[in-house]
Amino acid sequence: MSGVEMKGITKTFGSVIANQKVDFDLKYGEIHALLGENGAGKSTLMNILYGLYLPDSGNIFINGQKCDFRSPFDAIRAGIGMVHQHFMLIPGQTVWENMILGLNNLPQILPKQEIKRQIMELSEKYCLQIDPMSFVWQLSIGEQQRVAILQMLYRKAKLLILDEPTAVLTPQESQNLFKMLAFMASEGYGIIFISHKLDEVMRLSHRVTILRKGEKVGSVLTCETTKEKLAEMMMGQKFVFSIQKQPKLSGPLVFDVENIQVRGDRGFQVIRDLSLQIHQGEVLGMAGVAGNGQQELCEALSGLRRIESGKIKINQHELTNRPPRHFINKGLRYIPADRRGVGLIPNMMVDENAILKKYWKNPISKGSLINWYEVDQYARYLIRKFYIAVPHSRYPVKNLSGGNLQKLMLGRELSDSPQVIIAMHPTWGLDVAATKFVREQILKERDRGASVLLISEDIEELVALSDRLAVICKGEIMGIVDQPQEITPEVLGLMMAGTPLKNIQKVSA
Amino acid sequence: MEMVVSILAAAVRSGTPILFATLGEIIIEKSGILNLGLEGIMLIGALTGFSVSLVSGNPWLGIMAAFILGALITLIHGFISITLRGNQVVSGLAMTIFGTGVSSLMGKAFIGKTIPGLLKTPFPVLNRIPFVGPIFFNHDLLVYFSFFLVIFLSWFLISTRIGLNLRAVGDSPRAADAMGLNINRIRYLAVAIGGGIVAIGGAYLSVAYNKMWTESMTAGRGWIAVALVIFAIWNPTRAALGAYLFGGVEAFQLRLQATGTSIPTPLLLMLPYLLTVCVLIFISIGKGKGILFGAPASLGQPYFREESE
Amino acid sequence: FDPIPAEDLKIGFVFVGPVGDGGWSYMHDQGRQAIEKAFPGVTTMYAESVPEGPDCARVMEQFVRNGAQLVFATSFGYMDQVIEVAKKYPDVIFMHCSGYKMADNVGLYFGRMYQARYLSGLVAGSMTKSNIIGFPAAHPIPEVIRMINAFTLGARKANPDARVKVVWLYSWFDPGKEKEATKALIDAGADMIGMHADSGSTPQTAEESGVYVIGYNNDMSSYAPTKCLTSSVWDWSTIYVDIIKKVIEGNWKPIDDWWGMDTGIVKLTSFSQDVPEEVKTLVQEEQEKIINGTWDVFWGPIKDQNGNEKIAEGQKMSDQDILSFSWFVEGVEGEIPVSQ
Amino acid sequence: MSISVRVDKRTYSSWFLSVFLPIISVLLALIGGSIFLAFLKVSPLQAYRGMFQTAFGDWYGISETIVKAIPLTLSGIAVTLAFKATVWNIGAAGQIFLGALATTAAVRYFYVDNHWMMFFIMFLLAGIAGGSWAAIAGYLKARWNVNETITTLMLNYVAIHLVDYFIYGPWKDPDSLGFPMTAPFPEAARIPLLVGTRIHYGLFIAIFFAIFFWFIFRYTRWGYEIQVIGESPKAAQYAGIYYLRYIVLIMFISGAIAGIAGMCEVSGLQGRLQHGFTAEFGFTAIIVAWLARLNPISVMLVSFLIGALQVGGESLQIVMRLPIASTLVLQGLILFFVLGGEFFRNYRIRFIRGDER
Ligand SMILES: Nc1ncnc2c1ncn2[C@@H]1O[C@H](COP(=O)(O)OP(=O)(O)OP(=O)(O)O)[C@@H](O)[C@H]1O
Ligand SMILES: Nc1ncnc2c1ncn2[C@@H]1O[C@H](COP(=O)(O)OP(=O)(O)OP(=O)(O)O)[C@@H](O)[C@H]1O
Ligand SMILES: [Mg+2]
Ligand SMILES: [Mg+2]
Repeated sequence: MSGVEMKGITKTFGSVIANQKVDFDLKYGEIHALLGENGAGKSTLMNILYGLYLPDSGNIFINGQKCDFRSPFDAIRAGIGMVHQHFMLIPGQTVWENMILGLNNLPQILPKQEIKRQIMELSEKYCLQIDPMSFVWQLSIGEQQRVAILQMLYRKAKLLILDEPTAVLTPQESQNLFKMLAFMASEGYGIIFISHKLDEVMRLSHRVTILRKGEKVGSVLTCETTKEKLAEMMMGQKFVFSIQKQPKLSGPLVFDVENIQVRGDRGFQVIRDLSLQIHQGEVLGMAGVAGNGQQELCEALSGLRRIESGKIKINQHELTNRPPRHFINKGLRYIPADRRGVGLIPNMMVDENAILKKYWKNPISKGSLINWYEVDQYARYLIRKFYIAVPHSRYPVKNLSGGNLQKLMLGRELSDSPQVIIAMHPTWGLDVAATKFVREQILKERDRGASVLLISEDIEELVALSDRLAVICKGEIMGIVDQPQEITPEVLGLMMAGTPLKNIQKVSA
Repeated sequence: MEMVVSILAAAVRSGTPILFATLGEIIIEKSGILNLGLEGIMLIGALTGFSVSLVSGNPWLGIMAAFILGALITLIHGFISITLRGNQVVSGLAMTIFGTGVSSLMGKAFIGKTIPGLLKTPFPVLNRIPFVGPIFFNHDLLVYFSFFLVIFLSWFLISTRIGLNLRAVGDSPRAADAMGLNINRIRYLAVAIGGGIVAIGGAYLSVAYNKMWTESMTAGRGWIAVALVIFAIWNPTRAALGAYLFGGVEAFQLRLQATGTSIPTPLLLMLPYLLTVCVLIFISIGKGKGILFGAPASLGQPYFREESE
Repeated sequence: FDPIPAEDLKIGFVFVGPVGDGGWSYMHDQGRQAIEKAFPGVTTMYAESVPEGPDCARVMEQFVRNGAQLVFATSFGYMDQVIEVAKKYPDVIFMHCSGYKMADNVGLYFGRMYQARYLSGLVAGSMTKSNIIGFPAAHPIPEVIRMINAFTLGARKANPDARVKVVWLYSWFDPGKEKEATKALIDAGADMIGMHADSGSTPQTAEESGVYVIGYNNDMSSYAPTKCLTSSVWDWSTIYVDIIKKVIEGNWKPIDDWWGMDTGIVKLTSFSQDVPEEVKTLVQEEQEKIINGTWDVFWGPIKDQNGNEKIAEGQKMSDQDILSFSWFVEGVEGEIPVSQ
Repeated sequence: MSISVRVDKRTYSSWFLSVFLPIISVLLALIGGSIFLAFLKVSPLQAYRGMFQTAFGDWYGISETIVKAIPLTLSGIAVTLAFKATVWNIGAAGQIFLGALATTAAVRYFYVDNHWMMFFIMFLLAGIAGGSWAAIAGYLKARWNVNETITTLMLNYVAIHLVDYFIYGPWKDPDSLGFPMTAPFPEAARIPLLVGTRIHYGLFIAIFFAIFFWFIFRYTRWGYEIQVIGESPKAAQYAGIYYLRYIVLIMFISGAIAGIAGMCEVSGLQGRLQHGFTAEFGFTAIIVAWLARLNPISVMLVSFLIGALQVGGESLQIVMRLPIASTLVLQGLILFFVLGGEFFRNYRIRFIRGDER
């Protein structure tokens, strides 16, 4: 029996058609992957199923019963649970409070101990470690993702929607999640799974439905298809996954970081005595479990956070504790992980966001006056060069899809020949094409002569792009590998867990 | 010593109307609705409390009526903020103007009248504790009710399901909505109950504190309460401290004058305001960036489900 | 000025507070109503809560533009604007209460409230046991200072040991603050309370605290039924009726009308039963002296706060000096800010 | 077949709506108000006609409306500037007082018998005083993250008492017979008036500032930076904007404009500092700024309308013999309706027949 049946779903936002007569169904015991490029309408379709958006037309049947969801409350009652792409967690509240939000069957006076016990049990059962007492704002994005998943499980929904749950999980965590999902499917749960990682989709799902520009392209059984075919269905054309990397041309030292110490927001030392040297035309990858000081490191290296001791130099210019503007003027560009909060200003327009790093420079600004004609020209140039899909340059950035947000930010940061690029998780949430595009752009800058610090949790990405690979743990570099392609997962794992490379080599030697 | 007790007792007494208003506003703001109309709501509460007490002869009926009317009038602000998603700052200011006008207009008939009002009722047993007794337990019942409310709200916001929901709605309506909470219902409820409590603050002025009605008798206390909500970081216990601090400094200032001082009075009159700011600076230095932690993250922002952030 | 028939006469009143303040503006509004009663046909208009600033000029002008031939400006702070507007409309009569600037079409009127204050001070002085009389007062302006002085002179006449403690509120109108000020004074030993502010909060607090109180503005015994000994009150109707009569008859002249107790513009309300006979007699005697004109409150000798003789025996303070009081008489404990 | 109501966010708000909705809202408000007026037993039509005529009926009415609009415009621009940067300056009232105080100090201590010089000195001192007063809150916010809503609000009261201190004490005019007011300003310290009215040259300051800040916001780097700061402090720092310094500066300028409003009031209208030298503009300025959607040019227009409402409202008392409170009720109602009308500007209501779904 079909758990979920969606028939002829259409949804428009103003002039944007997000879903066009989409049919979709999910059976109990099935893992059904939903695929599509950024902005194809996957999240919209799922939000409709979850009662967050009301469809313009179309019907939803749960267990054969026609449902008329007015709000998530109705959907939850019908047994649907959802992990949202942009998690719906409350930063100012604790994990356990987030967990029980909206549960109606709890007594008015909350039995805290009982709830905490249940959460601990659940977290052990599914191998998703979490401290129920900590506040959500204290958690790394990966930890938040775990909370979001546990939150859904705690609700005992039978029909689960996971919108890009693995985007920010470590490979190990993803493995655990897959095991758990496979198990749950065998227990009779119905699971909808959205991901841009086709390998995951191929491994995990039973069936795949593909959307393109809001329309359903088709549904196929996973066992009857291949990664390449899926990509072709998504994009409507053949897609080559591999990227070409030129051999490294070693240049002079550009970015020199010596023995820096940095304190985090909570007052603890998060970077201890860390040094980095990046040469011209080199990508230094940095692996590590999220929350080991990467965020603070990026901020310190871009001048946004004070360093307590140590030195930062670009081309011999000392920049230690200078204001961020000096870093920018010396050619440093920073691609933060938090696109909506830091890198872009959602309420402002595309063109206004495009000039964020150069509005004070000729010809954008003449004296103190901004030349809006130039701004428009420049924004159009970025839109063209980086294939940003927007109706026009005076379009609010908050309406862009994740992929386009990232392209806009990337375009802005890479377009004026930066000396140093610090990129944190640059491909989070991007579809395969966009991911490839972003990686190519980074390599292109490297080949032009930029020094790149690439911080990521995606090992595949690190290996593909880095010339050297560093591993960070608890604010210290565990070691730098000169041949990233040759590093074994075991060594990487040990380093990420806090064993210095020296010690590993000693043992193996 | 006697002086200290008398100042502190005055602090509690004159801090109570501000405390009620602050507590009411905390409830409203916790749900994410910013309400700057306290002055107007308090005045309506004061008039309702007084007039109903006068007509019925029962002060408690007056206070009940103030609560109900305060709730109803605040729902206007609620409707504009929640359903119509209008600008909450302007709506609050309009509420102040409207409340001042309506209370003055309707109150003409009650000028110059007086009522027995709420009488001082020493709290049995507790009032005999030295020092603490005369300060806290030698007032009228509404003061004791405010103590209860402080303790109850502190507990309620943290430990109950509705309290949790309320905070969630104010912090992130989007998340709360996705978890199946009915945002609008919770917000309307918070606005009504909070508004009612604010109005009790006004009624305290006209039924217990001064047993009379005069136009604009709140004399700016609503604005003090607006500031105290932030001062208290939306925490009921700290709201009590703030309100008593404010009342206490004023009582101190007046006693300083009464015992004779050559400090010019206008400078003395600045004291409560300056001290509030100083204490706030002091706390802020201590807490660093975490100071507004506890603030409802989406305060003042209208929520529309289908709009991305 | 030509006579104006009553049925054509339009009068504007500018009030500084709400007419519902139960105090100053309320009493003036009673006077306005008395005019309507006494001269059927006369139209009166009023504007309340008009701040003592630029807005009041417009309000007065609005009255004139709406046909008023006579405008009463009932607060001191309107003074500059009265002169300004009067210059613009020379045919309109302006009457300014408690000011000191006159013009061809601007007259002044006021009442000698200090006389009643003095009498009420007699009562206070006679009946205080602690010899400390508390006095919450609105603003340190000559009018209030004059009242405190007259009150103190009365109190010390009856009881040379009596002292009057002043607490400034810097507000005409904040019942809460008045209450706390009264409490503070009682804490400081006062067993008798005078007052100069507009709400009934002070007498009410005195009643609650079991302390005697002397009211002001209007009869405060409704707020303190057992503890209000008497109140010194305004009755503006006589002077308003008189002025209107002059205007109607065409006899109006720009004079400075400062009416005394003999005209009934100020008076004491009937005494509470707690006031002993001999005190009533004392008040009676002093009142007769004042009404007969054989003596007045600010006739020497008067010493200032420091005991220096300001007004010698046999000397009388001029009206000008009385109007601009800026020092306290002996027996007052309080500070007046000084200009430099 | 059922019909359900659906609310959608408008993606584009049309020019037509932003002009006509407020008008329709005000009309609806007037209809709502007329019920209230009828309840008070006066003829609504007559009342509205009275209000209209008082505010707009002749040159005098218009001039008085402008007199009201000048300080409103200035303080409205002051808070607009701060609000654009998401700094909640609700202390325009206090800054106005400080400006007036400084103006008086200028007259007292730096008097020169020359109109232009004197104007310049007063302008400078009033701006610095109002600006510094606001900058205190700005500095505290930048340095220790002290909430500026409280500090500006509290400093309002401090400012009022500070003015009291001077006019009751040291600066009291010895010739005022002890009344709390400073000596009248000499002629050179008065802002000239347009002949036959009370409109002073502050009008030109207000118009200049409105256009100036409109230009700043729209065409300069600073306008862009202020917008970035207002939308996202984090992004501002990321872009290398000196966020903390900017907050102090913005508060300073905001306060300075309010201070200049204070100067205009005391030197243009009153001619001396006295208790009640100005009406309460602090909160009205906030209303003006929001209704104008933080656009300085609109601030000017909205100020004019609010000024008209206040001037016209006086006629309710004078002509219709209603208590002043009725004006307040009417103002409140109008604001409620205008806010309600905004809904239809931002959202679209669709009626959907059940079978479409
Ligand atoms: N709340 C909204 N308001 C307006 N338009 C929206 C909204 N949500 C989605 N859209 C539009 O709908 C389209 C589909 O968006 P959707 O989020 O469903 O894409 P997606 O397939 O989830 O993309 P991604 O892979 O990036 O997550 C987008 O192009 C966007 O313009
Ligand atoms: N408020 C909005 N108005 C118009 N379109 C929107 C709005 N919000 C989102 N969209 C559209 O929705 C689509 C995806 O939105 P969404 O927020 O789900 O991004 P996403 O691509 O899923 O995010 P990410 O890839 O960063 O995880 C985009 O194509 C965007 O155009
Ligand atoms: Mg999506
Ligand atoms: Mg995405």
